[in-house]
Amino acid sequence: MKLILNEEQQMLKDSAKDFAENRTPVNHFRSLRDDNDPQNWDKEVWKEMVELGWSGILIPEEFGGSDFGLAGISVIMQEIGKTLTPSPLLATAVLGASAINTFGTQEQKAEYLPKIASGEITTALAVDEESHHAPSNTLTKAELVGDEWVINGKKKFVVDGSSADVLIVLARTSGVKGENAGLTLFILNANQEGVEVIKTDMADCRNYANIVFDNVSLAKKALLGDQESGGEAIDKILDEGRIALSAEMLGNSEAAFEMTLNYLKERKQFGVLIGTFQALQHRAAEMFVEIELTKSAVMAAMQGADENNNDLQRMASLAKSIAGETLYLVSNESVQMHGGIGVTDEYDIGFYMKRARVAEVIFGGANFHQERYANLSNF
Amino acid sequence: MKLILNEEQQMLKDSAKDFAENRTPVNHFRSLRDDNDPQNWDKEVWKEMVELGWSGILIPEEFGGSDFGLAGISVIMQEIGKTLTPSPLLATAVLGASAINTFGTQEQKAEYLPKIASGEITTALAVDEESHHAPSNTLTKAELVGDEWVINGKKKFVVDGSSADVLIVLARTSGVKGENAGLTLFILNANQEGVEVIKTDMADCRNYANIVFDNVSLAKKALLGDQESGGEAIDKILDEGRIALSAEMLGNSEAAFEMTLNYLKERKQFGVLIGTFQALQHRAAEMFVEIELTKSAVMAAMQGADENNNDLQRMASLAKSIAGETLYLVSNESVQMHGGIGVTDEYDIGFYMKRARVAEVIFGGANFHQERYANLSNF
Amino acid sequence: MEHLESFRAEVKEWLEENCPPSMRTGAKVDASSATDEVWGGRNAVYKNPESKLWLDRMGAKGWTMPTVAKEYGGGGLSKEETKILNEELWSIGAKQALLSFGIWMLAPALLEYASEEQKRLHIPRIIKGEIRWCQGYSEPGSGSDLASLSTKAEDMGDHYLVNGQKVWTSYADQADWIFALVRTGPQEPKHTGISFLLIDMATEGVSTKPITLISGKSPFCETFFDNVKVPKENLVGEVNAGWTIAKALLQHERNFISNFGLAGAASGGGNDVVTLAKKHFGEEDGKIANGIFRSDVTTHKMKEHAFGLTLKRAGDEGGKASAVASMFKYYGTEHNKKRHEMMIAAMGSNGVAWDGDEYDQEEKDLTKAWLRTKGNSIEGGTSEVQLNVISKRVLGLPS
Amino acid sequence: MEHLESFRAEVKEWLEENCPPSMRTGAKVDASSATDEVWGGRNAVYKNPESKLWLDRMGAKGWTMPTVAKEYGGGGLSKEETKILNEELWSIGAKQALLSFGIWMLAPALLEYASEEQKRLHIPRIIKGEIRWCQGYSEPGSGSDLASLSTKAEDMGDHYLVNGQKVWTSYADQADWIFALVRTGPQEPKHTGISFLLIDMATEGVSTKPITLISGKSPFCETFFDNVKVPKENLVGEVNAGWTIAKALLQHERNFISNFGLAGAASGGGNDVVTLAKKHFGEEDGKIANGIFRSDVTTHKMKEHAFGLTLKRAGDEGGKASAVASMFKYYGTEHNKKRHEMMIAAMGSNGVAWDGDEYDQEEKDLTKAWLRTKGNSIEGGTSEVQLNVISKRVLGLPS
Repeated sequence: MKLILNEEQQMLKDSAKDFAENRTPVNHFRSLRDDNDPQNWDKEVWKEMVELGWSGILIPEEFGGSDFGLAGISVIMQEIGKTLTPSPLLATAVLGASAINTFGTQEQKAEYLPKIASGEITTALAVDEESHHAPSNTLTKAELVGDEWVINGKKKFVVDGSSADVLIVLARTSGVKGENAGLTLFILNANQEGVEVIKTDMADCRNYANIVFDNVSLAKKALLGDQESGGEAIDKILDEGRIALSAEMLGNSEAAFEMTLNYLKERKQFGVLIGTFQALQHRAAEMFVEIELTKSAVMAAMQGADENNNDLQRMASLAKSIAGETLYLVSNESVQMHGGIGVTDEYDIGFYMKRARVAEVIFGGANFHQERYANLSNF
Repeated sequence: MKLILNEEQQMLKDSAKDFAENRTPVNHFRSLRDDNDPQNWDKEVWKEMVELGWSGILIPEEFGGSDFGLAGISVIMQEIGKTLTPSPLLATAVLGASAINTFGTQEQKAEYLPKIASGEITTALAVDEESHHAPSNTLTKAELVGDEWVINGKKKFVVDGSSADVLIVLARTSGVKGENAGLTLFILNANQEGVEVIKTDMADCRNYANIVFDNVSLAKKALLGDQESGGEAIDKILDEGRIALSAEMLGNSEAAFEMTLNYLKERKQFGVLIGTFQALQHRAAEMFVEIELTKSAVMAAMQGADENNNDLQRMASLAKSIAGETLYLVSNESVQMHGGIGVTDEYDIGFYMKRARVAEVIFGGANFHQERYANLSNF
Repeated sequence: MEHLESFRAEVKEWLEENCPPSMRTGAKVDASSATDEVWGGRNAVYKNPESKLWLDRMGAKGWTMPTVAKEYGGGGLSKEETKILNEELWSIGAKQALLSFGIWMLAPALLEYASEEQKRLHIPRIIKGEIRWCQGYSEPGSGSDLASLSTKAEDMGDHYLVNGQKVWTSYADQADWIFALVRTGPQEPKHTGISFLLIDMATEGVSTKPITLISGKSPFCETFFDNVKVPKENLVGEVNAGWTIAKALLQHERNFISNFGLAGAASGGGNDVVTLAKKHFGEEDGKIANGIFRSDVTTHKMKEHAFGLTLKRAGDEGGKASAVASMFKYYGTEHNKKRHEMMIAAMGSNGVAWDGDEYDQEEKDLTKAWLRTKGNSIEGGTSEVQLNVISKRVLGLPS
Repeated sequence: MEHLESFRAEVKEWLEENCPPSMRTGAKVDASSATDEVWGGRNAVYKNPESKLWLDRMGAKGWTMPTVAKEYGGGGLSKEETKILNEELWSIGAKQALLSFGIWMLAPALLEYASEEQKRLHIPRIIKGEIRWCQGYSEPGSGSDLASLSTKAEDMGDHYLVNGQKVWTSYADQADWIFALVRTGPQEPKHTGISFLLIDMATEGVSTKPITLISGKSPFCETFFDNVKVPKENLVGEVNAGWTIAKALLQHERNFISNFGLAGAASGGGNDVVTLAKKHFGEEDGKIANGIFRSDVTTHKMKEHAFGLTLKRAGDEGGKASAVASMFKYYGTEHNKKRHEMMIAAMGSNGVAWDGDEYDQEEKDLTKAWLRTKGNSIEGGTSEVQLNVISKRVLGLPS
């Protein structure tokens, strides 16, 4: 495995960079926020992303995608992460596409994948039920009543949950809280009777929802993957999501760091540029090193995933944990180095801090992934 | 409780400071080391310490001591810690005196305490059997055979063990490894038949020994404290030792920091004093803060101990943990800031690093005390 | 001693008669969110009329600044008497009658630097809560280099003409007067061309605009001076000698902020990181169920313990050295930031909630409180400035 | 391709015939403690005669520096051929025939900067291991400011007269020649008055004294020059232009040291922190029994993993920028220090053993290895210097 981008990936990255810089600079995010956009992302922008082929990157060509792999979508996530570009890319093009393509029946693939690729639908993955990510703690129940599955429960913190047309839900068909066995995935339309989607406003102004399932009846074919195989499936889907999210977080770090470096080079105090202060120089150098380490971890995870590296779980946990810790460091240092204006809403740097903490929680924080990495490594 | 020294304590501190600076500067330690002194401390120096009354500080006046309390001995430990003054003070005047005075019978007190106060004997406390401090893991066995206790087992890492005349030993009279119940303390002469004292050379050139007990027969009166009460007793004795040791470690940190500050003020690189480099200034300021926090923790622990504060365990763990972490930081930073000469044997600063790591292990490291503090605090 | 005992009896009796029932709730004042705080001033609105009554009574006794001499409207109490007063207020759970930058900052400076006339004019109004003050120091671009300020006050013979802009003026939009640093000696070296000026904010040309922070609304404002005429008698101390007063005041502010680190820790309750961690991670054998987080919590709480002891030790030592204040400002604010980071981390997704009904108000408040702490290590002298001060003034490292 | 295949066959055959059995142990060379290392030189002692045989045979082929041209005694191999040679050496577990600062540092510099005559004289002797070299850069007091060196070489017409002192010269007491930086232009600015000089240590006036480190004995020496006469033809490059050569060499050294961080980690075995922690803290359900330590180990190992991937990525990118080298030097040495701290911490009292029979040799060695790592972040450019380089050259922060 080479830890460099191939030509295809480099082209995707360049194209995403160009799009983010020109079409969706941070002001795009700011204006959606200021307008209290109910969806938190712009339909026109999403349409353009779809036209660039981004929604189909994890989708095979026969279903209208380009099959460029996780590395392909991750480099895009990294670039749009730099400008905090709001879009349903993570939930739809990564989680939804990967889940359906990997675990769906031929029929399900034919039904959903072309619609994802064409931008006709967006999706969301409903996993968490507690304040901390823990798929095995799922309590949402799916019971077979006659010919139908009946789902009851409440999911929370569902990324892009309030705008999604189609939901993929992790539910318990047997076993008890804490067990991975007995979990099953279902796919359904968000407007299904009994589904109540409650949009929640989190600190980073991404789209999130809590979702209540009140006696939601589903046909048998709503099963995504085999019954009781959801524990393993969700792990695979989540790991792809974690890697793509890590790439986005890396982009967040890179952008915040660059803004801060620029500030150090232009802001004067006591008659000199503050970038001449050695204490700040060394802290900047340390951030640089951490970002370099993060780049390597993300790169290895995304390239490894596409080469079916059998170390996917550990690599995903490494990437998510390190990306989270680096972004924590960089977002804090960036605000501090900006001084007073760093804590004003008028200035963009604070957006990265808010995004940092919310992204940290999505699909497990550093704690979760350190524990997982340690277990997988026999520490 | 006031976190300042009273007049008596201040006088002891001044006297110790004077002694350390004039009688036992670091060169005294160095020359004992270079001479491979078999005892690692100087009898003449110890005699002078005894004459200053230091061996009797924890001993009541009726037995020839001054009863100045743990704070009294701790301020002395702090000062002699600054010059790494070698002496059996910790093992004898703190651990031995405290153990016998707190748990001994009237007869034992009358037998041992005057001899400790007068410098006639030194003592050592034999607890550890594994590489990590864990009194409850004691396996050394004491069985009652007829009228006598028979002891078998091996102790390791006994501070001042090779020079001690009298040993206090933690042994198991019932129960199994891991239990605090079933532990009992014994007091015996080091030259007792069956006792083999093996001196061990550790990195810091303090006196340590491993001690083998091979069918050592003891009269019933060799019990120190009640049978099976050793678990509780050892905790109290160790906590006093931990606090006094923390004071010594604080002294180590203070001295290493001062040497480093002086170096920053005199060493030139690139034509300027290295103390003008802001990165080093900030790191020095951070060390200063950590040392201040350590001073407070040690002060609160030692004054609290003398006021029978019911939080002794938690305070001892706080002091030992913070003193250890501060000394770790300061010893590392000090060597690094000295540059090349910092890693040469010719220069004193390396001594503090060696002492730091060994002191960290004695009576439990930061890990041990963090866990203990957390348990006591219901975290 | 007999005198003090009778004084205690007097206080008890007076409080019994004069402290209204609703002012004895024992509630702590939480400066960030309390809505029924009393700040006084011309435009004060009293949701609870008893709080106005309580202010008036305490103000009349001069007990909002008990140690200030009676001639300036103070309580004229000795230190020992003040201690007794505070103990008695505490024992009935009395609310603070008046929160005031006038009391905390301006009055002490006036007592030291102002003319007799100025003291007699301004201090009683501060003590009675009649005039609410704000502080005008920082300017856009001045940052840590406060003395680089450029708001100018030109000597026009019978008055100063003030032009410029201040930022970070807390509650400027609700204050009656502002004490401001202005440049009166544009040709002087930067520290010696500054004067300390008192300005009535009702004067024509003064305007304010609130600042929104990353945490949301804030008491901070921008304050603009557009050809504002200020009478010359409003100058405190000598012309061009304002920096000395400013430094004394800044020191005061620094001491004030350094207590942040422990404020919440001491108050306990639902916002303690241990409680939150047990709630959100669960408990096993009474321990926080997540081992890695428990380990982080432990080292954090031990540092907090040692820091608390250090504050106590500094008090016991009676030391008031500015360098020590720098240490407390630095460590207290950094610790407070860390404390909030740990609290929101303990709460998982509930720790990053912003709005709506799906999360508790307490949770949403904590998200904002966390963001607000980011300013602690910037305002009142950045952490970097404090480290500079420690390294140079305490450790004697060369410049 | 056909050529390469036949080359591989040739190599295989040659190795089969020429690599003595005892040189095929596959043992890794551990630079800190190995006793049967081969460093060559006039005074070399070969405990195992086969190691001399192996050196002579490899030297004769020029395969100790396979890519160097045959006219200088090298192997004259292409990159592809060299890769094959290394693979074949690896596959039979061949020991390194020669460890040499001549190979690692001097020869590359000579190839770039020396005269044809100098190359023909010195490089073959390096390749054959006939002359053992040491490096004379640092001086007492020069520290990070290497260019402040003051050992002077005066031009005496037919020779230079050298006076001064070097420190940190590795193995100077066993070396035959030294390549040294000397001051030839005392009036020049400090960087432009330096020359690069080759000195035979057998010359009268050269003496050495070993340096004891906090970790004990070391290969480092002080080297003294007392009126040492050095022929003028021993100057490499132009007079006063030695700094350019020095910088190229330093870069090389930095790259060399930055691999420290992973050296031990990759080698696995008994010195891995996880193994040590399980041994000394015990295991529960296959996990390190001490939760706090396990947590520390985990974050440390994850950083190590990411750092290893970063080294690999830099290789894949083919980047050799000096700034990246600074990053690796900085992080590699800091990580290695931390790794050793964790190992000795895992071992408790066994981690601080120094001498005697009560502790294993491996334990006592590790105590010393831990202390030795403290020099890693100082030698070859301190961590502070590396951070300066990163902040200025990579990040473009102003001076």
